[in-house]
Amino acid sequence: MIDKRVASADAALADVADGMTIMVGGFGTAGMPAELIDALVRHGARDLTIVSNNAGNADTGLALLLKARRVRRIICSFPRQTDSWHFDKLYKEKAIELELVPQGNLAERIRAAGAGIGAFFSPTGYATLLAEGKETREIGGRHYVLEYPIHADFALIKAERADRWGNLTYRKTARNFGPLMASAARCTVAQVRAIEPLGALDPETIVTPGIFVKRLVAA
Amino acid sequence: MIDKRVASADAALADVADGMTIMVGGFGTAGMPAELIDALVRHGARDLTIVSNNAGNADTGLALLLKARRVRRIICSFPRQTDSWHFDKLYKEKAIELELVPQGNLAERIRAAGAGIGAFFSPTGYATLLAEGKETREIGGRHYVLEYPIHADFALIKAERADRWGNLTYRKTARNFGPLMASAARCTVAQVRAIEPLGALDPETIVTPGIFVKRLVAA
Amino acid sequence: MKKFSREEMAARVAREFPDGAYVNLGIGLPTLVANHLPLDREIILHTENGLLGMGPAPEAEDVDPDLINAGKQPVTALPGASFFHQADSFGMMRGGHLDFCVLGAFQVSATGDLANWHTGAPDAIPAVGGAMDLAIGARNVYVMMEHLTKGGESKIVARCTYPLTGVGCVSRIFTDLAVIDVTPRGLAVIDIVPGLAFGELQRLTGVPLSRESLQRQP
Amino acid sequence: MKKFSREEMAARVAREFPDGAYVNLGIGLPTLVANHLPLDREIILHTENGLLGMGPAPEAEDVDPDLINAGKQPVTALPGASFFHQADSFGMMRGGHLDFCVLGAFQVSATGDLANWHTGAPDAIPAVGGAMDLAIGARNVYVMMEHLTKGGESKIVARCTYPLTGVGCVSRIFTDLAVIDVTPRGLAVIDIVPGLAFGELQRLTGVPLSRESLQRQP
Repeated sequence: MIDKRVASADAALADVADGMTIMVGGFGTAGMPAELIDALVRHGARDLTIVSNNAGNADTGLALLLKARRVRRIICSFPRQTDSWHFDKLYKEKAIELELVPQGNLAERIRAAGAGIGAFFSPTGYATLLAEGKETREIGGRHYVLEYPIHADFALIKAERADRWGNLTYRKTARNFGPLMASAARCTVAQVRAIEPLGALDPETIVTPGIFVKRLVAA
Repeated sequence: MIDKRVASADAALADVADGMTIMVGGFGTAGMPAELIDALVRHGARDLTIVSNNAGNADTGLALLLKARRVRRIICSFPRQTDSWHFDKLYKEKAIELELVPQGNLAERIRAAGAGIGAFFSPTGYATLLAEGKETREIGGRHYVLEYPIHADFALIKAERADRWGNLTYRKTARNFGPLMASAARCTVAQVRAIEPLGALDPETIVTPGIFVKRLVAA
Repeated sequence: MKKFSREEMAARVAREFPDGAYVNLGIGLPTLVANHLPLDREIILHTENGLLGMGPAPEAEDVDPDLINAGKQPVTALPGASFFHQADSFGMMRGGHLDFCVLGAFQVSATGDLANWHTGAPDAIPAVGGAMDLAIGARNVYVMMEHLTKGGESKIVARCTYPLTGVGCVSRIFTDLAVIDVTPRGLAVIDIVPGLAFGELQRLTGVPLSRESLQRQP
Repeated sequence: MKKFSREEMAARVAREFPDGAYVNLGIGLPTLVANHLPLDREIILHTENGLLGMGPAPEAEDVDPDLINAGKQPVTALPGASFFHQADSFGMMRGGHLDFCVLGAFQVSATGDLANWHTGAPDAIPAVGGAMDLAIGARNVYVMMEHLTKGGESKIVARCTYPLTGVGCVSRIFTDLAVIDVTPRGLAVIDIVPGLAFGELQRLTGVPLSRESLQRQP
């Protein structure tokens, strides 16, 4: 019998290892898997590459992981926020590597990893600093930049309802990166509000089919 | 006030013109917009390029459009079926041009058009007849073929429920190509079972947001 | 001469949208536009974090941390709204489905280049978000900004000195002094603040302006 | 020697899937595998037209034209099923999320090339569907086919003469005579129909076979 439920966030992340690439869902705090990030801080893995739209807020979540200097490199679109002081400090000390990616390219690169696309031509960022050194091509009179997929070892996401097969629904704008990251990691862990009996989720409304999810933590 | 409802399938297709590219949803008959195809046959437009997974069944729908010799070219993945005699006849007479595309590449090329992607590297079809003459590239040890988007003038799709903004839900495996084609055409016409008051569709369950839909026909 | 206020600028932008337009309002000044949308038209607001049909800010007791805009402020969802993930949301932009976006800017060039994401200062912490996607994605890219920097220099320039967000992407510029179209033949002033002579606007602006399309506002 | 029947072949394939496996069964012979899935394991079937958690064919009165498989036959959806569009469905394959697919074949080469979509005959009407996507997408690509053509020629060949579906993609071949792994060192027989000597299997098959991994079936 398939049962993707795991007893705790710590158990779900037990096999995270130093040097891994870890995707973290959320746009600001909406969709941010706070319990899983806290478990990742407790886990102690170092030298991580984090893929996330933002770089942590105040003294919570991802910001604490940064503060603990566990992150070697971050791939994100909007690290600077009014309360991103831990990131700001590391960045100014050159104690963290930043790959800044336009938000739509970030989303599409994560999707490409999940969908087995080798690379794609995006018009976003053409002739800007963020496309420097990248291959470009004119197609049908429009200029494009070649972008590559972003794969991960783990994806930590937050969803709303789940069943033991790992099917997920999301809530409002907390959906954001969750469904994409779920598809792009070898091991996707979802923190969910409720785990329902199999069959309780309407199959028309499932946003992430269970095939993309390895572990579920109720939180 | 936005109201995408149109009185009839014929009215919805009034501005179709000779030579246009028209996407037609459906996998077999599931999701096939029969009323819209019938209206297209009545319309009389000729020299069409049709983009559709199949090439018509028996003496219905797309098969009748082919029989009437309105289609110059068809882009599809699976034209041959036990009851595709109208396509078979035209093909053997060389009276129709066929671009055969693996089903996943067909889906992804339609999505790419809708999402503004200039081209993408797909592993599907590498070193096969269907990739002959196409650009290839090795990325990370895997071989890929460069595939281009497929845009259309019209997309004719079938959905389940709608509201006057054009938001759509689908039913079971009839969803298939509908959400993709809706995004890839200048003018998407959806045939729907029911048009509900605005707000009646749960925003979490809308599969095609109304931004992709221009006209609705209840059928 | 009294400059257009921020609210006047926002009202001026809001008048541009026809019934049924799909519009994305950028962070900062452009968010004010939402308060001025004409009540007799349905304008559908997109927020790139995954919502079409965004409504106004909620009452304090209705704030929902899962329902926010791209500026991470609480919003509401109107009847007819839909939620979607980030790839779908940015596909909407990149694929040319949005009719308008309205963005703030540091600089706009005479050819419609936009600089609005980064000062380029060596110690600045860069952040781009959806700016580059919006710049190249919407069918009409409107910029709202003050005409002059605090130091009195024109933010409309021959060539952007700040790092670019997008090339040749801006179609219309709304400032506190004027409304200016970016055309293949250069910048065309279509509106000007009452009491400001065209010659003075030209003097304040770094690059040649045309007055051919200029209509005094009512 | 009595060849494996179609049902025996299907049962043999079905035994391979561990609990929780995600499996796509191709059109034709592979669909029989669904009837033999072990009852003590949950195997989740994918059908590329947009369903995970496919169940068996419905009773005649429950047939739903909107609920079909890739062969366009009516099916059911199990509790836990989900529906999705074609880009998501093929992303599942291409992205390597399916554990197994089972396909029919005209020919398989000694290096795992697959030919199953087109005879290449000049008057044949080609159709490919999802075959090429499945061939390169699933983590394990299993082929089910008769060992010999009607004319008695081996369908396992040094080099496919029919147009290819995918290159080096097949991992295991189930025929009515044997089960054969495609390995970097060549074809390794792991099972053989009772009463057929290895030497005879080798004689019938076009290309060198190894017997090192061969275990008599119980």
